[in-house]
Amino acid sequence: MTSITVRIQNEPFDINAEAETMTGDAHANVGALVTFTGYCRDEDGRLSALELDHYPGMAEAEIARICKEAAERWPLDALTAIHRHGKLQPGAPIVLVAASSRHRRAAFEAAEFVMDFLKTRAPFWKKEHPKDGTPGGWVDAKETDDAALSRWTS
Amino acid sequence: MTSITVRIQNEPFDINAEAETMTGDAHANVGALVTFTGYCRDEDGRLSALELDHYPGMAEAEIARICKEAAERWPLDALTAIHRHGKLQPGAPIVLVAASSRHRRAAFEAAEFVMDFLKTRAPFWKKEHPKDGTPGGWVDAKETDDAALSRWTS
Amino acid sequence: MKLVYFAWVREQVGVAEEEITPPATVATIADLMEHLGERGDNYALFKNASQLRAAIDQEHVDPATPIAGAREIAIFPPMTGG
Amino acid sequence: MKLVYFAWVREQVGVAEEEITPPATVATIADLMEHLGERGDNYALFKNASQLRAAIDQEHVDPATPIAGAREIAIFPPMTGG
Repeated sequence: MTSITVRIQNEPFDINAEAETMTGDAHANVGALVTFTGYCRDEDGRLSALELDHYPGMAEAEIARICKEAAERWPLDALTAIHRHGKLQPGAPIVLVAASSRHRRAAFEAAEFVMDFLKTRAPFWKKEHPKDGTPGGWVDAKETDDAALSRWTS
Repeated sequence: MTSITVRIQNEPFDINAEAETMTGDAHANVGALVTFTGYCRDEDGRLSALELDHYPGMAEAEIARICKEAAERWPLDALTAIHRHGKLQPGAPIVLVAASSRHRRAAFEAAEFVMDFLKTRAPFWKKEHPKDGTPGGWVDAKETDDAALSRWTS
Repeated sequence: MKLVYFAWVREQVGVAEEEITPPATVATIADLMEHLGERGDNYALFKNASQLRAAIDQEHVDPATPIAGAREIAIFPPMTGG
Repeated sequence: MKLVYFAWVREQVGVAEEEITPPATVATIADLMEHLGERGDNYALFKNASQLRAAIDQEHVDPATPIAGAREIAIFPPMTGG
């Protein structure tokens, strides 16, 4: 039974702290931990901040559904997903996915699967705030993100 | 130009500390960080310790060669690999690979590539120390580790 | 039923949520989008429904999904989190 | 030239490293393994060379690689790190 943790928060997260709850003495059957952290890019110096709008309630529920699906596809010990919302500075961490398993392949694949689905199904929307004071705008969804899903269904 | 860091050490490592040198303000073009940590399993409670023999000099050189190959295949900002040696307890971290990039796919693939090659090409050998005091023995190489390499060459 | 909007859908409509009672002929999400598109300038975006996504009671649904029994319907652009 | 051994190769031979001067007929890694296999009980493992791996001057090599000019040759089992 995979232990699933999902949190939606404005505060930063701590990779070590999450790793510690998933590994160590009490998890001595765990041989592999894969973490993915997504960061706010400055888009070649253009941005002063990125604002993340989200749908409270559904954000947690949808990410939990994605994690549950991953836990059914791979033999995981634990799976954690944390997504921040609000206004974030360039260089700030936005999202963390951590997967632990007996073997490395399952941990790698599950973490990438969660990220691929989270990108197109978790109800978050990014708005850019340019450095030059212009209004900026909402980020368009990427076709490459839709394409990334095809590898999990074919 | 990818910044490559390789360390062979007996001491534990710190995922946050490595992540911090690869991300943040000074790396605002980085959108993705993938870390892999390999842990010492207790093999269903059977082991009291795992001992890692290694070939000093070649261990660093070979892992650096693998990292350089990964940096040629994927557009990475930085790539770090740390491998411990000596006697380790169940639950202890053994190896860390961290890859940062503009986009997530490159970071995921590079980290998994380094681990797959490190498993079969880095000069380390594991010896098991059982809890029951019997002599234990050297771990056999796994065919699944050889098989894992085929996806990077086909 | 309660409608909730996010991102530029919320900005263009001008409210984050509102209560509506659509006519009985509005049976699906696609019907609802068309109905909203007729409500005036702030709702013009609903005429281009292919650019929009919807959720009923916090689960993704497609345009053909019936809205009967829905407590909360969310309408928003394609997602860009992660 | 200097030979270095690791893991159970080191344990069976009984030393971590040694200096040898092989005869001129020993041209390749495969020749070297065969030569070592004739040195007595502790070296019996070299008769089953397919279970062994080798490196010259800290780089992996295959059995057909010439050993001329090598400063340090390492012989060890398949690796099990990571």
